[in-house]
Amino acid sequence: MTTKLKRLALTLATLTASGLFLPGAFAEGAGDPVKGGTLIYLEQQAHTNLYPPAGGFYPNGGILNQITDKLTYQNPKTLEIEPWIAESWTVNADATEYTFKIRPGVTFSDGTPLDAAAVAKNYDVFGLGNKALKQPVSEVINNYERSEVADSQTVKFYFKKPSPGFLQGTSVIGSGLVAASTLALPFEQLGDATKIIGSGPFVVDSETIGKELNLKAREEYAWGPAKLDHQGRAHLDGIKYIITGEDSVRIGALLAGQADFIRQVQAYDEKQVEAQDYQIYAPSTRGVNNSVVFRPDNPLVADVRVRRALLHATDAKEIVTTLFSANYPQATSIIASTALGYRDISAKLAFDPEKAKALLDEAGWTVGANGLRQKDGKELVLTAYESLPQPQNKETLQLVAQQWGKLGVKLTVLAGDSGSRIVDDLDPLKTPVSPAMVGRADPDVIKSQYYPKNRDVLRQKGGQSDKVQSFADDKLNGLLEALTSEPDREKRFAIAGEVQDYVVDQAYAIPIFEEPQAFAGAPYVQGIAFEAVGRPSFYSTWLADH
Amino acid sequence: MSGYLLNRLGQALFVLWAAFTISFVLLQAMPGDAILIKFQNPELGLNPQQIAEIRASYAADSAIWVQYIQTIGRFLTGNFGYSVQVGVPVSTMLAAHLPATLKLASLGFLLAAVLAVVIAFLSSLTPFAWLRGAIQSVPSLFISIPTFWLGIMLIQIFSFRLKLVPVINPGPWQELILPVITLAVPISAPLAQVLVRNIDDVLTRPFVAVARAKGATRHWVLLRHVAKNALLPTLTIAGVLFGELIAGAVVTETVFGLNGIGGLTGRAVGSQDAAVLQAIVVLSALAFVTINLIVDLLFPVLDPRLRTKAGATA
Amino acid sequence: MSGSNVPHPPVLEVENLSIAYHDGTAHRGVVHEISFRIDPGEVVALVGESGSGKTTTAQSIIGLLHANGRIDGGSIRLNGTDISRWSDRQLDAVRGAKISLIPQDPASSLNPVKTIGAQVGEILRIHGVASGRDLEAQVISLLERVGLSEPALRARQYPHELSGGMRQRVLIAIAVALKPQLIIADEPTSALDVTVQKRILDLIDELRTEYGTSVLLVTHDLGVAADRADRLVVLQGGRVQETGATKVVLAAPRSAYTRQLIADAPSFSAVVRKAPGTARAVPAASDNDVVIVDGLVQDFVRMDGNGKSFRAVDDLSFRVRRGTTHAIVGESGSGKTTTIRAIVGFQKPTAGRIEIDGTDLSELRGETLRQFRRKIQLVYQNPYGSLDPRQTVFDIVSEPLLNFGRLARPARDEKVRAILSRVGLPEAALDRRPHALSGGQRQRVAIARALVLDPDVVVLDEAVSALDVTVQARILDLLDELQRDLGLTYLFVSHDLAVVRQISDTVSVLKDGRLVDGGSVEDVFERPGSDYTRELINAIPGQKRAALV
Amino acid sequence: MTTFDTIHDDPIASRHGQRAGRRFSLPQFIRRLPMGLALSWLVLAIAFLWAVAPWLFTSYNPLEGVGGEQLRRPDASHLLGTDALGRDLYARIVYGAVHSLTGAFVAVALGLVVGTSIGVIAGSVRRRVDDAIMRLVDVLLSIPPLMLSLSIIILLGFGTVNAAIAVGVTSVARFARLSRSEVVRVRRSDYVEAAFGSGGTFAAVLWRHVLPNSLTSVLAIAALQFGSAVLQISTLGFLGYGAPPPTPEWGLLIAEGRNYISTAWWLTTAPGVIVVLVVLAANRVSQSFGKVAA
Repeated sequence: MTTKLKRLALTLATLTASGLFLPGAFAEGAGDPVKGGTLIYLEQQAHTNLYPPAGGFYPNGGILNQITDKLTYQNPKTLEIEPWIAESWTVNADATEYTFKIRPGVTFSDGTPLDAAAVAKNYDVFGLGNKALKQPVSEVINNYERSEVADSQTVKFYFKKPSPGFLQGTSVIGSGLVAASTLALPFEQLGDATKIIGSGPFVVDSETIGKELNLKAREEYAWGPAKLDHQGRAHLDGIKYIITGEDSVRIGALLAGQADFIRQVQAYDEKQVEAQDYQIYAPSTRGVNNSVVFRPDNPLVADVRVRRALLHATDAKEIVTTLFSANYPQATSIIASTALGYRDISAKLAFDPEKAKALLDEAGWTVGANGLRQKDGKELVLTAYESLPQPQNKETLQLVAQQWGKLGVKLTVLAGDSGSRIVDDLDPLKTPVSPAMVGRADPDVIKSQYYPKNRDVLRQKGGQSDKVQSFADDKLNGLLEALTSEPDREKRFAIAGEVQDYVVDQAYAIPIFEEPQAFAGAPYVQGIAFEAVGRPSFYSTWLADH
Repeated sequence: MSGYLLNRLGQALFVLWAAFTISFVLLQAMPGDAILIKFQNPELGLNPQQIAEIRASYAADSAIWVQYIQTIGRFLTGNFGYSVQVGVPVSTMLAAHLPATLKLASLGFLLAAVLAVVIAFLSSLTPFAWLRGAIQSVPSLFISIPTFWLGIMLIQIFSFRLKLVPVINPGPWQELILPVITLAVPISAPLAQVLVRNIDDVLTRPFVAVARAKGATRHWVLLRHVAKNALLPTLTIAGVLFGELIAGAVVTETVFGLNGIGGLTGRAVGSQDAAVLQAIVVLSALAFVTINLIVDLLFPVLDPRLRTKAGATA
Repeated sequence: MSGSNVPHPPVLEVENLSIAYHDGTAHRGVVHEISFRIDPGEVVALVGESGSGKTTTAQSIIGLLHANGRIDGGSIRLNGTDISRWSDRQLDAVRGAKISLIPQDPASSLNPVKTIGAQVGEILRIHGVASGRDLEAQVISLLERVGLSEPALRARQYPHELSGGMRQRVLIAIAVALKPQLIIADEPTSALDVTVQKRILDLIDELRTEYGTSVLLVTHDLGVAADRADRLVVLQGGRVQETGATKVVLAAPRSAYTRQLIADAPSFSAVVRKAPGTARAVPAASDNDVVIVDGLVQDFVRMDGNGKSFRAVDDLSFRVRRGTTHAIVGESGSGKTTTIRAIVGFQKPTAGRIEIDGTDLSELRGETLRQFRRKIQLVYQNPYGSLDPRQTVFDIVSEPLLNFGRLARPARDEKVRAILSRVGLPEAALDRRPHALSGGQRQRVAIARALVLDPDVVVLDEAVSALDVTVQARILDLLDELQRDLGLTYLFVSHDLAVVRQISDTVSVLKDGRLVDGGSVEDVFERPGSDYTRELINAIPGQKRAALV
Repeated sequence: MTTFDTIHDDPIASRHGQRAGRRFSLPQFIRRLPMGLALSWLVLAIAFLWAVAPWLFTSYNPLEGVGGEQLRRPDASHLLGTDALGRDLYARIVYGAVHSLTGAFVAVALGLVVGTSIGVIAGSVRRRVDDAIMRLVDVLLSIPPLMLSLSIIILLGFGTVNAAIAVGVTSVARFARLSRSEVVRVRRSDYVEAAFGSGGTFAAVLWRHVLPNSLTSVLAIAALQFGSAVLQISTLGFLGYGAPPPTPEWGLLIAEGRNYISTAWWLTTAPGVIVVLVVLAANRVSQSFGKVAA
């Protein structure tokens, strides 16, 4: 790396870390925004379903973020919640009642008004689901009870228990507002993008399933987030999403001038992108870090000393320096340093092979003749499936396996088909170890990750899997419930810190790095913005002369 | 003749049914299913009960033989069902994906045939043994290259380095140039090998010597006597090549991001989208039996020996 | 017809011609300094057995040697010009126009996917003689000239729609189309039935006379050469053994090889191998009949699917007395092969009765049929195809013994060695494979395999037809000897009446599946009972020589 | 035709002329340049040695990388450079030989044994059973081979041997068809009839004559199929169905290296060239086998 590059990368890292990705942050010196043009955007995977709560999947979110608006806007820099479709709001003291004042004059692209009734309908579905239409409950909404339309511009939501995360929840992609006609469709038909009617700055023009999606700007759009500089319709005339699965083709096409903007740039490609004065964008996902989690229901990892040994045997720094770049900071907690409620517990995560060995010895796992640790005739052989959406996950796991191997612990990395992976992943006996991450700029994200009724990464009894024999951690679950229902912000953050300590003390997870979403854009692409967890927003984007 | 046709149709129906059944059994036996793959997604946060309900709503919880009967019934009425993964009717998907594959496969096959003919004829026309050896090694080289690797290399060289053909957002014919080459190269190899062998074989037949004795030049003999005789038996491998064409299409479409049946197959296998896969199997089995039937019916048209029965005596 | 003292220069003059085949580094001379000439209007026969170099010589004259063949020395002068070093391009103008070819095998010498008319017309088109309507008319008149009925129809037909004789006529039409000075006829009738053979040779003679063309007749059949050629060139091992006017050579052969050839040619042979007095009388039904065929009918279902059957053998009856030779004679399609396949139990007759040594074949199935096979053994026409190329001679001959597995290994070995020496094969041949044997040796192995089970009846299906005359004669001697020593009964299937006459006691003449003549050989040959038999006898080549001598 | 065969042709011309003349101009080429064949054998021999004794060829560990050494260009210390984990690529290729070659071997063996058995049975039995078997083979051919492979991998689980089985199954139909037609051809020959005529039982004739004579060309195809199996296994790797990491299987190396094509071209090119060389060598050697058999 040349010094110039190093400096650039450092700057970028700082920018990312401090959440400086503002609309127009890179527009400096490029003159006034130019109107018109179509942005060619290369996406790695086809979208699966555009039911807004399914927007957590990046390809889905990348589209939903352009065609839907949210009640509120989370400022990616300050992470403060700002007005958008809701002009103002009030929350009662124990966070069980939320009242939103809806901005007048907003319409869906089919012409129907986006008023209080429409918002209520959206949240009734997101909060309660619709069994008949197979629409599931949104993971960002907790304890939802009902809605109430006070007048055409006022809507009120009631919660069974305090739901302090709800306000932030209204700003995420999963809470994009869609027209009644869209909500009336059964879940499986929501794969068809042309049926998704939102109120956003772009509308779906045409779609070739699995290959291409064309968005066009909505001329009458005049209800962007109130505090943005840019108001009115989008600068671009349209966006063309092209599914390009091959990493090398995406990056090559960008650098050859055939595309303007691409998602999923691997760390090893960053150098050549920057060498040609192209731009790497690596917004943080601000959620749970890229980690390796254990399923303590499996007797091999039921002992906290074994888990802790493996935590200390994992050299996150080596992984980051070998495989990644400055855009991928080494983890200092189970959540990103840019996430709300973050607590620096890097001291507990230190790489310490000697300690690891001692812990394993103490737990009764001794090195056998073949170099593997064993106890009661069983060898310490663990299995994990690679996670395809995570950057270089196969390589990451192989490095972890190498590191653990030095202690006499074997980690088998599997690259199964989706069916086997999902079935085996539900069974702690088959997959005692699993890579995990999730992004959302609210402490609720920790609950999303660990709570048995949500993602249940630890596989607790009564959670996602019926294969679990006995493991359940009531203390953890209690903390998580408290985290999502504590209305007081400071107290919530304190609980969040407690959870982070607890998870690492129990060594349920080995955090490795803070995962960004890596994009790359041509130099003439200006005004790229990202929502709080790294989905691009092309509302303010424009193409300079080139 | 009509009896023959009926017999062939019966066989074709059997092949269709058996292909359907085998694929049904295979799909049922796979771990997990489309519903699990789609809905056991942490983003959706569905609990096992909800997933069970969804499974019930797809009628995917009934006994296997009931599903089998139902699926056959649906297929017979032309209803291929719904894709669980994408959420659109399978027939819509097929209609959207078929044209690209048909274009790719037919052009790929055409180019492969042209390549094969050129290789075969060049090798028999060339007067130098070393050059002939070199030309005849080309098919071996062609089948030694992994298709996906060839595709990626072509993109790197012709699109990204030389900037001759765009792969992103190309024109309707531009987008086919590199994929067609990629597909044609491995297909042309066996064709060329068979053709070279046939030509060499035909060249040893006495009628070639007779034609030469008439004063015909090598070119004349090759074009007017050898060509047709050598090409005819090549038709018989059409059925086998069809399978290779499909396999090639899966890889080619995946590399180039083309929106065809091949890419669809790859994705559908990944998500175990049973309805889609069943439809593809039936479709490809249908194409297979049709191609073989056409080849068999075409033979008598092209080869006079099969047209009429043994004629005069003495 | 002799052209020995014609003042014209010869059409073709071959002088000290040597040809070798090169295969990588290997180099094998096949023609060694041969010389001969052909005068205008003359027929010269190149006579020799396999390996004599006669076909190679013919190929070199028309410039169509195999790619690895090379002329190492000498000259080929056409009208005084040496063409042996000419390029392909130069030769293209000569071929077809000045020298043309009548090939050996009419079945494969026409392009199966082109019409007759196109193939005849092609030679006119190549040399720019005619085109369009004119060409069509010329084609039809040519086809008419070579004696094809309905020439316009023939022109539109494809080769497979014509019989072998008709196809050879088409090839002759092509050869004479441009009235060349020299026609090379390479075994032009070897693949044809005797009656057809005679008509074709007559046609060539007729056209030659009409156009004044010279002919180089390449043949293995001394009889054919004797009937048709003005002069003979006898080749052996790539060297000229003898050359001279036909009647001189035949009457007073100078070389030992020619004498041997003449002696062995069945058509010339006055030798009757049968000892006089053995079963020469017409056999009446007797207890001693080992083969009884009674009312044999064999139908085949046609493969084209219309379900109609066709009758290959129709109500055939004959009897063979133990220890005699019965010949079944007929041309292709006469049903002779079908008959013997039923007799050896390879196919079930549609009707009729076959009894071998008192066993009725219709009652045999499975194991009883297998046991029955010890009584009757078949020797095939083609010794190349009837021996498994992967087995050694020992394996081949001992296999029947293994099948009936009664003998212990040493006894088996001894028996195999004994039978091999009986058929005249050296000990050294035991562990060779068929490809390392000559044609005659192979047929000896096949005979040994047939005899090793001590059968009563041996069926010989054209068993000597594919062999060179000198080899054929040795095998016939062997068969004769074996019959006398072992008391075998032979069923001898052949198209070659000359051979049949030599070795048979009784004969059945078949035509289109029916018996047209039968009885003792003497009766049938001296007093043929049907026109067809008479025609067959008249078609035997070599009769001109008989007249000469 | 019951009369003369073509035996009257000059034997040397027919034995050498026709064959060497046109039909086998490639071997002629090789014979003149025996280097081609020699090189092919050399390539195969090296690949074989890599498979049995990889440690003789490299001192690097193929499975464990060195931190900080990742994505090194080819140079004196790393002949073919290193991969993203700092593992020596040359070492990975050498140690991968055993996986790739056994994979291809298992694939071919499966197709050969199962396919040939089916084909031999079909070719030997009565017509009706033969028809039924061949229809089933048609069915196998009519299912897209890649889909069949993927389904089987999903059923059996990922791994070198399972991938080999998945690839092998798709060649069953091909071997079945070929061996059947060969058996039918051989069964029509005079020597098989002669064997029955001399009292051979069905099983004896099948074992002594039909099998040995029909399997020659089947074996020649098997050698060809070997190269094709290496490629198919690599295609599975490309589609994400390859052996689990860190197995250095060749196909997987090509497939995984492709992502680095613009930054570390050697990662996909080096194993690609190795595969091409081995497949070419296998083809060349199989051709020379075919010649000897013919």
